[in-house]
Amino acid sequence: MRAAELDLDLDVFAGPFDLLMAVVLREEVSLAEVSLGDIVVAYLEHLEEAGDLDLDAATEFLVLIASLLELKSRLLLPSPEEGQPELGPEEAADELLARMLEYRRYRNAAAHLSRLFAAGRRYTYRIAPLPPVLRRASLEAASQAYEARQLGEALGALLLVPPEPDTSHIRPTVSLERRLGILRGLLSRRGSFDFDEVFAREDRLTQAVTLFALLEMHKRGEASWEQRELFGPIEISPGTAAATATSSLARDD
Amino acid sequence: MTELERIVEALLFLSPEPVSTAELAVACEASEAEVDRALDALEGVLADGNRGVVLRRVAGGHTLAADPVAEDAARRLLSRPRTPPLTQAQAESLAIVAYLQPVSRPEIARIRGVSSESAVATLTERGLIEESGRSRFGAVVYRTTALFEKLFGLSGLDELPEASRFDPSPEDERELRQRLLKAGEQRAS
Amino acid sequence: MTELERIVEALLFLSPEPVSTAELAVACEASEAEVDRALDALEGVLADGNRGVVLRRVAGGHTLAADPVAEDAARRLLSRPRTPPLTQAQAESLAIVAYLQPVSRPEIARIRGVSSESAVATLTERGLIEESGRSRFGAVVYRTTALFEKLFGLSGLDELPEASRFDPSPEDERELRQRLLKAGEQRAS
Repeated sequence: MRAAELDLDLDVFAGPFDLLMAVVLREEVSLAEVSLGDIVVAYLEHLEEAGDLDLDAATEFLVLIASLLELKSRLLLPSPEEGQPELGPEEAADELLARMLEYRRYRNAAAHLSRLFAAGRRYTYRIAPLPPVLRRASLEAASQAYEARQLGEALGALLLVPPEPDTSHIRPTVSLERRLGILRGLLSRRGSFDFDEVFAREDRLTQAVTLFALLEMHKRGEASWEQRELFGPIEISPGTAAATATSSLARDD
Repeated sequence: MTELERIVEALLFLSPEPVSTAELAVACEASEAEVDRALDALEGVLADGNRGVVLRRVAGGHTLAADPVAEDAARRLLSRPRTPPLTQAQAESLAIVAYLQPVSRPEIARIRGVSSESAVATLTERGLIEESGRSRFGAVVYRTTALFEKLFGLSGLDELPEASRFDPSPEDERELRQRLLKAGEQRAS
Repeated sequence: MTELERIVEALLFLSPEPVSTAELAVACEASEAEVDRALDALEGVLADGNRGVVLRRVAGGHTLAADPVAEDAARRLLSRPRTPPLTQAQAESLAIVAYLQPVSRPEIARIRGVSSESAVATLTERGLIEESGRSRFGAVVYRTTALFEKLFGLSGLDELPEASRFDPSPEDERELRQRLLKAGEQRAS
């Protein structure tokens, strides 16, 4: 909790601490009548309840209470050491009065502005973009704003092909033989299967070698595949030769 | 409606900000006097209570606004939040800026007797005041904006009443003085 | 004018988008039949040639628009030629349209290697490119406009700088598209 929100219940004032500050500074409550000790006690009680010490809030409270103490001490004690001629009660009142009158002027003006605002905010204004025809330069009024060179440069950049990445340090570790073996095993165990379902989590190189193995098997009539739509699932199934191979295998068994 | 009146209405409809008579005259290729007559005619057609749209003379120009009769329906349709009213601190700070501009925050705080940091920050955020440079002592000074005039229905700052009109009456002043003197005597005793 | 007619007019005035009868009915807390009658009355008041603002019934509902009679004046008042520097995405998309026109948005995206929707939309809105029909596959194709040539100081498309000037190898015009597409694919891979 911020010190400003500290709830006070004093003889001359009840409410949050920051409101007390405000009314004291506006001289609506005389600081002479405010018991600062009670405020400190209230704050200590609050700290005890809260259980832990919020350093920021505590600092804020110290600064506020210190400035109140200073104000109050000035109010109660004559201050000859400042060397300024002491204001008589009448002069002090004059100075204070001038300040209060000035404040009242703007408090009344504020009331007037608040009335204007209450009336004005009932009107709603239109917030809409201009129609497109007004948002672009008109042909007659248009003059050169860009260089054609910019277009040529943009096109030139698009024509650039980046150099092939240097892959000499990567040694392929995917064996075509091994992929062929896996595919043959899958076809004999499952009959047909979805390519992505089985190989989607493999890296690109493995997928590519697997596809290459599939091509090889297709060429030999061991496998065929179907893709009903672009980018759709690829269904792999045994080829005609595979059927005979399997049946011959069955016969061998 | 004459063609000029129609064009003026269309321009006010399209323009997001209030438009001055001079700007309208240039756009319409007409004299300011002709534009003024067209504006008067338009104001008659759109007089309060006639239509859903009214002509407002604000912020040094002319603009169209939806009549308050549509206030609630507009909020339902556009789901724009209701403009929050001004707090006392904001209204006081705004009044000080409006009358004393350019004015610094310490000056606002001196007159109000309390720090006015958050009120000034909120008024700036709401676009009602803006920074307009620095004082001799390096403090940022503030002035009101065109949006302030638009939202408060002022055609210009000169439409604000004289500040002296808001001074307390001589009787109030006498009474204040009496109260202060009495308090001073108590303190002295 | 009835109060409902006034509110309907105010709502159409405020809304930047067309508003349907149903939306108006909800906002006005009235029945759709009542709103329809109000719209009919309003249409009579704002009939073409009467006023600076006209009521239009478009897809999605009803909207107010400035009468075309004010177009030239509106341009003089509001139209600031908007020619901010082109972003890289805009320059590339514009170059592709300029050199390959007519060209479709998917093609632009393939050459650039990234979706170019917002760049194409901005170029269209600024009037630098426009739709010029559909490709064999049904995609909208774009070409540059007369405004484009004027803003780039070109008296015709044949004044575009040779692409080969920006590329070391001499270029066959017909191969340009193929080379751009190939380069785009290689960049994307």
